[in-house]
Amino acid sequence: MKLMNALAALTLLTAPGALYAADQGVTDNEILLGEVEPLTGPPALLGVAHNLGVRLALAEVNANGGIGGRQVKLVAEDDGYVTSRTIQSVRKLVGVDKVFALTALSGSGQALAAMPVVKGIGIPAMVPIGPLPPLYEPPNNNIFVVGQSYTEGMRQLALYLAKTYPGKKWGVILQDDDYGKSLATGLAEAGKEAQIDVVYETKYARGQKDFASEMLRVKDAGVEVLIAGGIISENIAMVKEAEKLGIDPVIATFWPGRVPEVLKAIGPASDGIYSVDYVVPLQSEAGKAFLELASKYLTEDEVKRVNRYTMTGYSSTVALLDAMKNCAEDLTWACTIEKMQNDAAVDTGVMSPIKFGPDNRFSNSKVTVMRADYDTLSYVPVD
Amino acid sequence: MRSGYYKETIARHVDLTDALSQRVWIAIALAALALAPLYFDYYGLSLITLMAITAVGAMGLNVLTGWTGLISLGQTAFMVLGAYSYAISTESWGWPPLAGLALAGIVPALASVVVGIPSLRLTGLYLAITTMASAFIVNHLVLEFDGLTNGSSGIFVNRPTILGFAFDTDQKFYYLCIGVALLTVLACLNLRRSRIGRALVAIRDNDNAARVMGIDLRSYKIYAFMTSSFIVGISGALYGIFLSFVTVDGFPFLLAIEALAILIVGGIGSIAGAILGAIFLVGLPEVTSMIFSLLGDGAQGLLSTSAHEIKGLLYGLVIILFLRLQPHGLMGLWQDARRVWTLWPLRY
Amino acid sequence: MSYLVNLLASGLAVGAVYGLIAMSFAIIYKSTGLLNFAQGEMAMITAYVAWSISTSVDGNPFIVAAGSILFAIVFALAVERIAIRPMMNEPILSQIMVTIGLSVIFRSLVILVWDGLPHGMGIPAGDALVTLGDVRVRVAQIGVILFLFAAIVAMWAFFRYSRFGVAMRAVASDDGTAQLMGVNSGKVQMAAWGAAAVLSGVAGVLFAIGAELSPSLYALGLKAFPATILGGLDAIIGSAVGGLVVGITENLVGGYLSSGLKEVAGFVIIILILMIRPYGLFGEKRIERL
Amino acid sequence: MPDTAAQIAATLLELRNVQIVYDNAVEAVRDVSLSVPEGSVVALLGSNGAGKSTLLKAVTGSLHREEGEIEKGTIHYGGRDIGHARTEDIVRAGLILVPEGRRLFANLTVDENLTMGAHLKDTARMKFQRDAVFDLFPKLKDRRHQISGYLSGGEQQMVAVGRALMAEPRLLALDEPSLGLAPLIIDGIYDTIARMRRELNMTILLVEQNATQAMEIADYVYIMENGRVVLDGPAEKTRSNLDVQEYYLGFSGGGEHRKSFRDIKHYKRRKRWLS
Amino acid sequence: MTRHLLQLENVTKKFGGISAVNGVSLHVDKGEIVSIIGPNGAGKTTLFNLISGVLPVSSGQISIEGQDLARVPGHRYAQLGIGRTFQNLALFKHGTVVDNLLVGCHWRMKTSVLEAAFHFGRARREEIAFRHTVEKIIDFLEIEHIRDKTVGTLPYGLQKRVELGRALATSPKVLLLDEIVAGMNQEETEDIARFILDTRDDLGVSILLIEHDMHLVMDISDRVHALNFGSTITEGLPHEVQSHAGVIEAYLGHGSGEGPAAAAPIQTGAVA
Repeated sequence: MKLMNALAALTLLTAPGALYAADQGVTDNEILLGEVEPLTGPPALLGVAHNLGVRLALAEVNANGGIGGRQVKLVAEDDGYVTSRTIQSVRKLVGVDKVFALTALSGSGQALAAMPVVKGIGIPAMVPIGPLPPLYEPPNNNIFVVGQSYTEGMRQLALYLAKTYPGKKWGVILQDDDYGKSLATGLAEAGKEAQIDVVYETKYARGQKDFASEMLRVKDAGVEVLIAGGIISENIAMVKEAEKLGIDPVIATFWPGRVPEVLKAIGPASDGIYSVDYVVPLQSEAGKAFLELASKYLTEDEVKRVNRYTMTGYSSTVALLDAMKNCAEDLTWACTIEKMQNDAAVDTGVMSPIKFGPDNRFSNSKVTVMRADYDTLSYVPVD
Repeated sequence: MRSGYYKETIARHVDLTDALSQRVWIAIALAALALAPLYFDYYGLSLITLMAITAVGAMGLNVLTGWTGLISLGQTAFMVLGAYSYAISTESWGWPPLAGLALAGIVPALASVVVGIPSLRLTGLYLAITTMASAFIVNHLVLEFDGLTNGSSGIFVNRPTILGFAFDTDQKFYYLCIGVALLTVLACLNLRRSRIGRALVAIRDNDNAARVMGIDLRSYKIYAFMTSSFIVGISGALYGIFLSFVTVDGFPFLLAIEALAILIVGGIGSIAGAILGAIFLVGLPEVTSMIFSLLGDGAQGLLSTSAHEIKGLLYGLVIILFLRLQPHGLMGLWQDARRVWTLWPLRY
Repeated sequence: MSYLVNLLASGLAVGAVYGLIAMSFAIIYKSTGLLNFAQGEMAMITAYVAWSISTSVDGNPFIVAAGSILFAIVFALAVERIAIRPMMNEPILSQIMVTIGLSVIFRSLVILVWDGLPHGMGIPAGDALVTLGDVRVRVAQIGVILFLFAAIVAMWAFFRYSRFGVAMRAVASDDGTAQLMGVNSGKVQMAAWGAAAVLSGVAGVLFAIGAELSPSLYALGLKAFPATILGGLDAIIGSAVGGLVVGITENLVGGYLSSGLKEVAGFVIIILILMIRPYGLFGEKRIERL
Repeated sequence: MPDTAAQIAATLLELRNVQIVYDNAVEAVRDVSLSVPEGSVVALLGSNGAGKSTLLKAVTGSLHREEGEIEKGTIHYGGRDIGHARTEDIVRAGLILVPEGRRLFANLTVDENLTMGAHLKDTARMKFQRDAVFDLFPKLKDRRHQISGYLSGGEQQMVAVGRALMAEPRLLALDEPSLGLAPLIIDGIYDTIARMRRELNMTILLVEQNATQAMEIADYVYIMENGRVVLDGPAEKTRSNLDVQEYYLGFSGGGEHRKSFRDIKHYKRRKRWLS
Repeated sequence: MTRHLLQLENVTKKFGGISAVNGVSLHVDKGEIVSIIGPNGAGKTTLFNLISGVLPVSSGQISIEGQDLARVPGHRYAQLGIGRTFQNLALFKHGTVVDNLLVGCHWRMKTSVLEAAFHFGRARREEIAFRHTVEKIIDFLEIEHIRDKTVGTLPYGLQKRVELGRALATSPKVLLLDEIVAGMNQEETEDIARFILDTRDDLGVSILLIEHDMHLVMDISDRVHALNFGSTITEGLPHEVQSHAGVIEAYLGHGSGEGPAAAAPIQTGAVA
């Protein structure tokens, strides 16, 4: 094995371009894909669900004969949401496991950090979580971003709220990172198109658990529309504080926390909370169909862990597999990238059809504003 | 069996080593490091690079915690400052990377004075928690001054070109890191055997006696902070280059704890211990993964649900078992091994 | 005025949580010289167990209380016996490293045994709202404040008047000699771990009832560090006070200055205080054994 | 050494061929036999590092704390083998050690320190003993609520002895009670030892550096060097040993007078009994 | 007025409200051995802490060779010629004997951080030069055989000797020895006594001694200074002090009687 490595290294020295054979990860009867995900710690909530989505897509394609007769397999690396480990994991997947393509690059900050490495390698990579503009503006040849930016989602949510609740006082609580910044940008953009009167705005440090003082200020400022820009726990804390203080503003949250568990944890106070997303709610017709598909290929325990990230993971992987399928025997990076770029839109039913273009590496999926229904622990589109 | 080398002059006593066998071993180690890119794949090489960077940081912490006995949980703050100093100076201001690297040492060294002065009267865990506090405060400041630091978005960092030599590939960057690590080893060894190193250790062992010997406790504690932070800052810059991206997220609090773990696992106060500890702790997750992949497809199936938690569990367990069974750290293990080796087959 | 009163009330509520965990740090530190970095994780696990109990008994608060306290004690004793006792004669830094190793294990364990999702505790009695003049608080928050004050009184009386309390102080002062008096330092260590687990466990459970249960609950331990340092590592009651100070300061900073500063407020205070009193507000000089 | 059956029956503490090893490697005590008859004062003399303290640790069951181990030999106390007993049980059986350097609980009051001495007694017994100690050292009663760390050296020594008496010792072991104390206080300590023996009929094992005074009070003397007992005998007889006079008592050439330190020569030939 | 080598005038040290040292005046001349005796808690060690710069004085004046030490920071006392040993061992126990002695040479070495890090120029020259200095002290104290041993592993008596060596390495003019023979048997005490006399006779270092061993004090001291409650009882030639009624009452005793208790808090500021 060591000898092989040494030989490989020697070839590399003589012909540097040959390091990553374009068809690495592809054998006669198998194709290997890889991904980096937070599978430990609190962010595992999204990592594990996403991973299920990818595996669902693979199971489906394998059940239908695989790609050109080859079964597709997945290697998942855990980065625990730690940037340095994301990059190490990418290097390992490409260098040691020799995967053909990457189905995820962990969260937004992690993907951003890994971008130069992934770009340098040239391996086709999907980014279905945390689609930040720097990932696709300017477009990177081999990096495909599926979904919608927080900025655009926020813009549409804000416009909807401004229209539905005109002339109200707004409060905004955001996280002190990229995510919060994107939301702020979206809100500012919406502010150009509609009348938004922000009376209270603050940033909290990530990991904060106690939101008593923030919500007191919300109350003090007479906020009527509150943008709760937390990820998951923070939103729960904010809504519970509002309940405690006896205030009842219109509360809007964002998709990372759009999971039934959040509604359950908040309790009845969660009824009527707004959210926005680019995948369908699980309780919709399309969502139920998706669950049915999931229960066909996943275990019962796993189906319980399905959430919106399963849909994004599934959809982006289906798009990737589609392109690979279209390459047929010419299963190379170049071909896959070319097909991803030029093929027709891929529709998985759980989000708007995924389509890229020559100068576009962003699916720019359509978002829907929705509202929580505590009785069914679900979200219902509002229009 | 080696029977020792007689020293004929006092000057020989002052040398780092005059033993032929030791020199041979050093030469072999250097050659192995130089040839490593031939034997390791892309990933393996980046792992060694990471070990080298970590070892630099650990040696830096060792100056403060190992030698001077000042426990710090806040050296990540200086890694952050080093990384940002480098990133801002080279990427935003267009400084040459060498100057950026120098700044990556100098800025943390100066900042450490600010942390060090209030800490002069503190000892033990009080100091540990206070340094931890400064780490949190530094992170907060970095996010606050987003005009300079680009806030939470971070700064992309390119591979440097130093003295006309471009460290643009992973292999070349590997050599850079190994070079810096060797330089650090040498500097630390020299420092340790100088009046300054002795003064720091004297402060650790008995501060009152040290003062009576004419050692200015305040200055030397600040020296220790500065030297440590200088080295740690450099490792921060290298780490930033390694990640090609600098954000505060890249330097979580966990890193500070791991750094301390490296020293303890390696054998506190020893330079070789810091290096061995770095290799051990950076390699540990790889080894646990390997064990998992050896378990085959059954374990692979678990992958998305619980295997990673088990991995975290294993990681904690290895550290605990290590401390339990080998309390003197890897250096202790090494010395035991050497004793067995030199005495073999004549035990007792 | 109502604004300030509300800020103080919520500061008190969260400060009491910090205070209880800080007391746990101090109890273990005082009797064994060890800083238990896994205290926050142990509180989190107790909260998870309380949740499991709660879901099977429909949120009956008394069964949950009894069950989780019992668990906290048994769990702490097991941890002490298995992981800490064998390290008793090792350098203190190695012992601390072991607790750090434990914290890594416990965090994984929570997700392994339960899951990574946020949950409500499902204890309506604790979640209920009470109006006291201008202030609305949850029963659990009143509970945590009352429990803190009860703990302060109990600890004070215990260490002052009970012979075992005196023995614990003696072990803290010089454990070798205490053993020569026939004190079983293992028992002392067990008592310390047990008491610490109850205090931090109750804090964790009550906090989770008022807020939510999630695998990041351990971060409460991190917030309790400044509290215990502020009061003095070896000052059990001082640590409780430190917790209240940190909690109230955080809320005042968040309420009048900025949220960003709120999270570092505790750390800024300890740096300021330690510059004046290097052993915390109530700590004893030269107790440090490192 | 007398070794008849009757003698052994009256022996409270009996060490036989004890060998103690630290860390599985360092031999601290080699083949030591020693006996303390009921009601007597036995002095164990020797320089630093001779193994005296190690021996005391073995007797009080606290060797394991420093990774020490009794490799060979037996320790009997009151007819019972205590070689591997726990400190707690040894204390309960009445073998009490006053450690070197007094080792008071500095942050605790005098009262609390005394209470600690009776840790294994019930409260009524504790109070009774405390009164007895206050009778012996009336001064401590006045200072009972003071923090012991702030007492003077002599008072601290009283607390240390008083604390040991709280446990109602059958055998009181004193480790270097005179170390670092002023002559007047040392006199006081030896006075107290004499009284304890006289009035309480206590058995005492005295480990000392200060040979002169220890020999005056002791019935029987052991001298240790390098982990071995090199000389033992009744105090009278030992005192007249010329080597003991020169190397432990500071008399020169069998003379009646102490030699002056000014007259000590360099490179004098050192006498060693063994090794 | 003659200029003494070391002179204390009305030196007072207060802890809180209590005077641990109260208006003590004493002096040491070149080539003298002066002893300080007194009950435990009389303030002897506190006095040493004041003279060696570990603690600042509350009032009064300490001077060496006429230079007032009032404004001199503690770590500079060594440079002015004050060396000391501690009551309890205060060695750097993880270092070798040579390391410990080299620390003693610290203030005489001038190497800067940069020079040290690269071990060039002055760094190397100094290391070699002071190794010679250290070897001389090793020779003087007859500790050649333990030169490279870790200090913490040595027997107590040898550690004391190393501590004496470390104090000598600071090149003192006056050496403060705090209960250096405490816990030593007759033979070890004799060795140390010889080294003390040699230090004075061969190296010309004056010595200030705190000691409870009256035989040693009376034998080798030129003058004796008796303290109680932080104040001077008497001062004079050994036999004068020995027969002074106040000293007998407070310290020496008549060979019997329960010891009176000194009320001053003991060793609050002492080096433990």
